[in-house]
Amino acid sequence: MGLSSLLARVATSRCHVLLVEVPGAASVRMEVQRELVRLGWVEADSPSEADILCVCGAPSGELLGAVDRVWEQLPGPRARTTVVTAEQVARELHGCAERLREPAAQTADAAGRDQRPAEPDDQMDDSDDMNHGGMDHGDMDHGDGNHGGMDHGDMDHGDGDDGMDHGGMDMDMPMPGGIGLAGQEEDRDGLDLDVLHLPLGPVLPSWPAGLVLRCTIQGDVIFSATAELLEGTPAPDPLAADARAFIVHRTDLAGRVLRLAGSDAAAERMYRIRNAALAGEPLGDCRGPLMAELAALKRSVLLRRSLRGVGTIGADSFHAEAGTDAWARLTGWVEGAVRAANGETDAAGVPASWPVQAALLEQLVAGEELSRVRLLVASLDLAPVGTPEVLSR
Amino acid sequence: MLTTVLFIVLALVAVAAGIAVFRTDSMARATYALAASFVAVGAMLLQFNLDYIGVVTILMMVMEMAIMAIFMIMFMGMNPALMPMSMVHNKRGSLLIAGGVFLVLAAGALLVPWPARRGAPAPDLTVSLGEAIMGNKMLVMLTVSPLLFATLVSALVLANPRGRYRPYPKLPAPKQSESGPEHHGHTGGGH
Amino acid sequence: MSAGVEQVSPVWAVVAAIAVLAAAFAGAAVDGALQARPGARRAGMLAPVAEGARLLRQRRRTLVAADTLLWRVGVAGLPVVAVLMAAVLPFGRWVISDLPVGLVWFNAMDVMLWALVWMAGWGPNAAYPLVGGYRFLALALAYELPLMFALTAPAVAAGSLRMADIVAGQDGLWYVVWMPVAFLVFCASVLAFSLHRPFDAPLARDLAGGVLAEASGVDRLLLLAGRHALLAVGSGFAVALFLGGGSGPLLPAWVWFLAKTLLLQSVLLVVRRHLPSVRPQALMAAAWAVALPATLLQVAGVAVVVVARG
Amino acid sequence: MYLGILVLLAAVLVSVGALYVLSRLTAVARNPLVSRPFLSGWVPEEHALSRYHARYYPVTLLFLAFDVEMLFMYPWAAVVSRLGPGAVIEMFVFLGVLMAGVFWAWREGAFKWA
Repeated sequence: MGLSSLLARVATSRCHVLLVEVPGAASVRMEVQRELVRLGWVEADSPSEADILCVCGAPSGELLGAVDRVWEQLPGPRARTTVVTAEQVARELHGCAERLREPAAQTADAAGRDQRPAEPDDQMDDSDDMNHGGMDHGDMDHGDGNHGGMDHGDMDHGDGDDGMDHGGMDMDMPMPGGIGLAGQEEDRDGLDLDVLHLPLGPVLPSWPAGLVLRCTIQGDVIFSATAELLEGTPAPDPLAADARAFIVHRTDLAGRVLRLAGSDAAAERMYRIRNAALAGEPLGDCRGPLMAELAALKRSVLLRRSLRGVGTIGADSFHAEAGTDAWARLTGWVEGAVRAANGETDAAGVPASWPVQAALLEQLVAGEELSRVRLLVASLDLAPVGTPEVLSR
Repeated sequence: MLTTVLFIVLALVAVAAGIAVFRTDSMARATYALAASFVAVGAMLLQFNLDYIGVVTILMMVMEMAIMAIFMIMFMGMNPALMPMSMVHNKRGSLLIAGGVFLVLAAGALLVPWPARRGAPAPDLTVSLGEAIMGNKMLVMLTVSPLLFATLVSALVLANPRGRYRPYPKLPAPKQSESGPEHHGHTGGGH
Repeated sequence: MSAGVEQVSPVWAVVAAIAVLAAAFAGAAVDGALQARPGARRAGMLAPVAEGARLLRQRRRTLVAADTLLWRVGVAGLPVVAVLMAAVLPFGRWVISDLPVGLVWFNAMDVMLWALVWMAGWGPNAAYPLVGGYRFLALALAYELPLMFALTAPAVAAGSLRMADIVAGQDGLWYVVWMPVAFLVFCASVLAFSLHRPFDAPLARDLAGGVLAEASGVDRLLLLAGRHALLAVGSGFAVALFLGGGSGPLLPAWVWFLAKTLLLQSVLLVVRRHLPSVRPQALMAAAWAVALPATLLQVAGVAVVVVARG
Repeated sequence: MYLGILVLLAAVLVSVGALYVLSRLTAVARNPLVSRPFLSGWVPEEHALSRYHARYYPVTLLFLAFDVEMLFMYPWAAVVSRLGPGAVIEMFVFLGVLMAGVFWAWREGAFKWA
């Protein structure tokens, strides 16, 4: 088995880690990200990509349920860890890599998994009118090696003359996987097209911790959404008290927007500044790089074009303190961080209550295309909380 | 020998993919089965040394099918992948027409006394095609130009009737309550 | 006219396939080095090895009621198309298949990606890949016409659609010198059809990886390898069409060709790291109202020069 | 001439197949995992394969109209140096007419959809 352990060793030299952040555990998440950079590992975009599921903070309730379901989607070899304090990070990640390297355990894990996903549980809202009446669960064969695709050859509907008339068909058709078909809704140009329900969050890369945006989409446009915070509302915390926490928080936000906008190089540099501040380097040393980043941002025409006009809000909104659109907020954050590094303190605004923020969010995303929605959500500082752990470091 | 085998294989692929268009239950598969059929035909054209026509057939057909898939999936009155469906309308009539056309063409192919080849094909058929388009077949170009322009304008007028002065709303206007909750359904309608 | 480039025995096709793979690997290595944190560049070069091992070890996934056939065709199709594209690419003095319509062949293969990427998005029966697949079609609608006209510029100058003639036509003066617009549009299109930034919206992070979102194991490996292979072959075509192919002093033609290709490929990889993603909608008007007329003017200019020269 | 392409096709298909075989040997499990789609940790309410609204469909129509032109463009490119100014003028009048249509479409807002 020398070959397979060699393969395992090479494979785990660059693990892909899917991060889940529990509200209030931002500092743990940042510590994990810092460790990933140090190890040369990669943050995964989706469970299919990931080897390791790293939960930052201890989830409970619905969030735990979501994490468990995502865990089932990791293809394997897989390892899962929950990190609660920053001190555990290096050891836990190392332990995960160790577990990934054990061929026997991983093979056993793979063999022990269900051949098909469990039937939809109570997660599915049975009162939903999209639901099919007579869903006949579980008599479709999703056996392994389904190469040729599904064979519908035997479903011969002899009355080909009116092939479109399937009245009542949906009532007795077994739906694959017990999942219904999309229902329809009218769009602006008078077309009746299908509507999908797409929940965004809580397990989603570069997404605010604990936020769930339950969207209905047609194509890639969000028609309506309801916002919800799992694990309760984070208590707003005056953050201007500590310049370091302020800089860490702001550069973290800026890095998230840059990453979603696809500016990888800029995002990495921004995170590097954040990590330096997190590691306790003198704040004066952050000033130079921050100024350089700000200048680079302002030079980037493409970035400005892609962020201008995204998530535009009125000047009276709480979030407008940083700026009235995503571009203004991004540069505003970095400018604020520069000022903090200079030793100037911004007067902290009073954050809006969660219901107000939720209503704003729901109103902003309606009618927007998915990529703009991701950017605009990232450009709002939904929980302007200085992470207390950082303050004490 | 090899060319004959290849020709037969391609012909079979073309026909089989054509049949698959009507046998499958998925709009996506039907569309790309048609594309596969066209690719096989394009490859057969290559066998006749019609390099340009063959390659351009593949190019255009794959592109058109990719676009057609958008419309097929959008405008069919039901789920495009997961419901049994039939691609056949007016079965008897279409069978009759298809059979008739096939017989006429096959009879033509077999019964017409094809003339023997006179002269040799030009060394570069693409060049002669270009010369024909620019030279004695110029009328084609001249008619195609306004035709395409008219297509472009009329297609857009039909697809985007609001024009520049009334931009689309981001969302449909809120529905009146009379229609009631949308039932999940297949309202029918052609594809 | 096609002095300098000769068609080699079909047996060499096997070598060509390996060469495309190697070039893709080189691109991935450069990419890994660029991504690595400062001070770990050398380790970054090994990223494709680690990634290959990781994905070979990873289990494949399929989804409930997925269209497995279309999904697998789309996934495996990317590297296949990249290699088929290379069939008409003159590698220094050699070409596998010297088609008289080599340029159109290249175009046809790149159009195949419309279908394949969309299928790879449609197949999994999941929202993110689906949106990703449709995004690619939107991007394709934007980049394809400028690409086609950028392709015709060298063809007009060489008076032929044969790749060998186009390379031979640059004897003395590379086309990039008097067709800069066509060259830039072509390079942008290479980034676009190989799904690289700024045209990576179909695979973007905001869709959890888009078309890649549900692929794991060897399927993911093929998609990623296909992507790098397309970039490598696309760079090769840019070299053959605009940068004089294998021409250069002293060294053999294939060395020059390889060096230019790897250099251009690396430049494109650097460029892509420093640009943000472009949303298809933001690209559409720019492509049709700016890039398309600019490319047309370029072709017109080339045609006038060619006619004036007689 | 096409033999090279056929060999190339065979070579790459064999390589892809070999990669699949290799992965069966090296992966932790041979059969694929049957999973639900990734929806941030929630269970899908409906299948994603649906009548997808591609809002950019007006552009596809423009594209199709313009793209037919490429049929003429490639042969034209091969012969224009021999045919002289007439061919250039003719083609660019043709293209100019189409471009006028494109600019009109642009003003009509056809390139914006969301």
